[in-house]
Amino acid sequence: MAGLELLSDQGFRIDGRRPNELRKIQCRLGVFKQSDGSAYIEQGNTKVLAAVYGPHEVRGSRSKMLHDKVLVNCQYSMATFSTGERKKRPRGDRKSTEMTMHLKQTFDAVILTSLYPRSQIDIYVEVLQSDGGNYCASVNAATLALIDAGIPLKDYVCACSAGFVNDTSIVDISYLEESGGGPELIVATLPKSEQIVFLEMNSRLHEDNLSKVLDVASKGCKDIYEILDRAVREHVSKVSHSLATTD
Amino acid sequence: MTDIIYSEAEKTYILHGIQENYREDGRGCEDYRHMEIETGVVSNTTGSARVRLANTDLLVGIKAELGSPSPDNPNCGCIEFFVDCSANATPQFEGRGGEELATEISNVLTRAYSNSTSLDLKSLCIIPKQQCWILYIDVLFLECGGNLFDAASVGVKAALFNTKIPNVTVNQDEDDMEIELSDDPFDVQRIDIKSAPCIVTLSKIGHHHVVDASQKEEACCLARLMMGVTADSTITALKKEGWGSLNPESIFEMMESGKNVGKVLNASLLSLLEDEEKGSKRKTVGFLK
Amino acid sequence: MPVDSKRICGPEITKNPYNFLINGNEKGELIINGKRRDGRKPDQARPLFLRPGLISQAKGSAYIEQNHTKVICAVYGPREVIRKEDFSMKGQITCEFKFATFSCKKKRGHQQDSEEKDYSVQLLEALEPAVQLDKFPKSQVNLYLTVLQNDGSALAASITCASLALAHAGIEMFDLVVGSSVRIHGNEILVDPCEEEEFHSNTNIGVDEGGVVLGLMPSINQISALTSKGELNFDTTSQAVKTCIQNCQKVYPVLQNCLVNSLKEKD
Amino acid sequence: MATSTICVPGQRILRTDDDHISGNGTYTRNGYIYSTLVGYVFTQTNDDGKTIVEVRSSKTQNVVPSEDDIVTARVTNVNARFCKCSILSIGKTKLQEPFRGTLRKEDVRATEKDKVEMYKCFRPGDIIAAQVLSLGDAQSYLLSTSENELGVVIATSETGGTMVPISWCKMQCTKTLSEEFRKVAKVQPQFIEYSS
Repeated sequence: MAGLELLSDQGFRIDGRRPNELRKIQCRLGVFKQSDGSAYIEQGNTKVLAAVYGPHEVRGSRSKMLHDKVLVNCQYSMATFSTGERKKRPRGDRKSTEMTMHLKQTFDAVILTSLYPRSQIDIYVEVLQSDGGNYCASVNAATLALIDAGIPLKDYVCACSAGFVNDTSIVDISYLEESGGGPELIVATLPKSEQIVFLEMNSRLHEDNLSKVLDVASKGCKDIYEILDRAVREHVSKVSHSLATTD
Repeated sequence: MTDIIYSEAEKTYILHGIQENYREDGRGCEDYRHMEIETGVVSNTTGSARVRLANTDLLVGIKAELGSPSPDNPNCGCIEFFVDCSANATPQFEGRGGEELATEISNVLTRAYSNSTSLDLKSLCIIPKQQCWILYIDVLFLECGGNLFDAASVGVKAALFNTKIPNVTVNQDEDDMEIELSDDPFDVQRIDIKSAPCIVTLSKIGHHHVVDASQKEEACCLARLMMGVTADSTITALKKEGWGSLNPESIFEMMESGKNVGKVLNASLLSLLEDEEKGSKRKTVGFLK
Repeated sequence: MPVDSKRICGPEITKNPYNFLINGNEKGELIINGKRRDGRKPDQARPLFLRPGLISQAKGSAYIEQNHTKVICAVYGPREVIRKEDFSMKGQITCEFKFATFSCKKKRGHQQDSEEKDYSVQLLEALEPAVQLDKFPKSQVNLYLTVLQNDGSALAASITCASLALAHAGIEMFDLVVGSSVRIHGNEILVDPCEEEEFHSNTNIGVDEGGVVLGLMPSINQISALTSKGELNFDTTSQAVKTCIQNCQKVYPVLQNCLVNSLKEKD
Repeated sequence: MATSTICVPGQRILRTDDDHISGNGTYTRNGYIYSTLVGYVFTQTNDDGKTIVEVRSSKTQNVVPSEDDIVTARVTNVNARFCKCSILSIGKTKLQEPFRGTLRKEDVRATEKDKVEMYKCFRPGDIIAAQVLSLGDAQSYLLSTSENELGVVIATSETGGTMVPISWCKMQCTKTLSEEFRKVAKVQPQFIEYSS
């Protein structure tokens, strides 16, 4: 490993986590009023806001309209101050475009698209602060926002990343661990049905270790699912409670 | 502005209310809506602030970077404004949809700060003609509920207050200069915001004018006057905006109330920021409230 | 930022020779013995030359000259809105303000920079209230302004020039718009500042240094544009606005005369 | 009645009262009639004895298509449902730049609308007289030819010869004598006056 020791001999990571420990996740649904659904998630120092609009009429050119299912439209953008070095543009660069595409593919797979033919659902993701795992946080935030908007989903989508250092798989890697050059595996799963909707791996990893890392990442997704699920239930009970009291 | 279409009846309702100094949400003509400010919300910036004014929501992040000063002004640092309207606010802002509004806001901010008294840019200079701090002030709109200009200026001022630029020591060799950055988080340079302006937007609705127009009121407004007002009630910028025109008397009236409102706004903002600083043990909540 | 790929650009980094002037940025006093450096009194505007209709292929055009500030404006339309996104049922005006590359001390780029874009918006806002937009629904009028030489007060001159061109084009207007600018320098208000008198944000220190630009529709007594720069006391600002209004009213008859004469000449 | 008074935009012409009405090129504000153009002031007395004040500019008037205007247009594109045209002049005024117009199948003629076949009514290149039905959408103005006086005025045959009308739905080439289908306009004398 170059310079930095990502995993100490005692088995702790740079930020003091154990290999299979997620960062602290805090989230909130219904941050904004104007959007149909919105959510905010903090995974350690990665902070993401997501807003969902729709389903509504297809905007812009009608040629985009799909006659048998809803058009899922995503936009991923990063605040110019979100990264360590200032970004020149919040979106439109290659990485953001790629991320936009990945988000679209992910949510195309989980939204019950056939329910809203000839319509459009917008998912806008805004990264306010980035410290690794941007895709994962974006997916998790967007899932919560979709739930807040009341859009029918097959299941939650939870995404989690994992790395592999010193023969140990580490889950939910931070920016520092991402930039170490080691392998990075990103997976988005449907936790209940244990299906994978998105899987990406960078850098080199021995075939034998793949399943180990994947297991760790899938486990991470399930853990995230527990947290998200709790947040959703809390939110719903709070909302229904306030509804009950206003009546 | 984000488009809202209202019926004539609705507009008349708002108009009549304003005539009676009673607005649709119960405010008087010179009252602001509820505002929440929190500083230091984004940890990897030099300074940041979040402002929520009713349902206008924005985040300001300031990043200080080292650069070379402009040749016109070799002894000063620079500030650069950048505004981004997130599509989170409204789908119209998707892609480049919010760009026009964003440029407009950043132009007004630049105008309000384009004088040598608002900020001490000299203090941002490290080596004259060679090195200086460039403050990138980035405003990110997350929700639009009217009066974006005022909210942005309040956010900028709060973020500047929060800005902590690491102290720099210059070691001079024969002809080589070396810059050393302090990594002690408390060995920092603060920015004096005492004379920084806030923008007050006065919207002319019917024969009267209001401050802090909501989105609905903005839809009824033909022309507005934006003023950069400092705590000493000097004016750092004026800009008439919108497709209507104003007669001279009403401009003077608007300037008068802008001056008064701006003074109060600046004073309460400063006291709020100082209070927050004192009780800085309070946990930052950000969007998790 | 789109890059200009059509032209061969000069070296990427060039320096403006004026930066090397020994007293480059300290220009000394603006007023000596109650006179400005070009010999004018503080409240004296420069002589004005106006001429409508010199660009023959345009629907309307106008040229304005205030000593060394020279602006030309062309008006086209009302024509169809090409871009679908710009569509609106009401009439529209577009403004494109450009400093000719050679017009200023500093070389200007071929593409609009942010200052020019800002001026375009200000011009548009100054003219929009004056034009009867409902007379050309679904269509737009395009204005192109080029500053041929900039010796201060370019925006004010452009406002006057543009309204003259619109009138020449026969676009129906509520009133002509007259532009005027002043420089505030301590207690003094300098009308129609030239380039060296103009306010620059970086060099001037202290309160009550700044500039005000105003657009007035004199006949119906409406202000269509008002911008200021620099930190000013409240009373100074109102005084400056009043001075601008007075100055606009002085220029207004000149504008009217010029249009009347041009019509007479034609017949 | 013409006067030699010259007006410029924003110039107060006179007070409005019961006898004076503001006409073209003027507007009323706070009880006065103002001019909106550079031009001469004209006054006209209408039927009920009121005087209309107008300002007429010497320039060709700025016109944009508005409802019920008779326009001359060139057909640029024909398909089964509609044809696209570019509007060349409005009434007597020739446009400097064309406006886009659309003529839908159901607006071609007043009767038997469902039997209209676009290809038997118009061909690209035809010059038609049409009426503006509505301002239409972002793309174009909506035109109509559902009157006897409206329809194809000038057309060329497949071989390129000029054609003359032989019935309300047919034209004949002067060179080859071949017949082609068109929605022919029964051109009124006043239209001929226009083109001269």
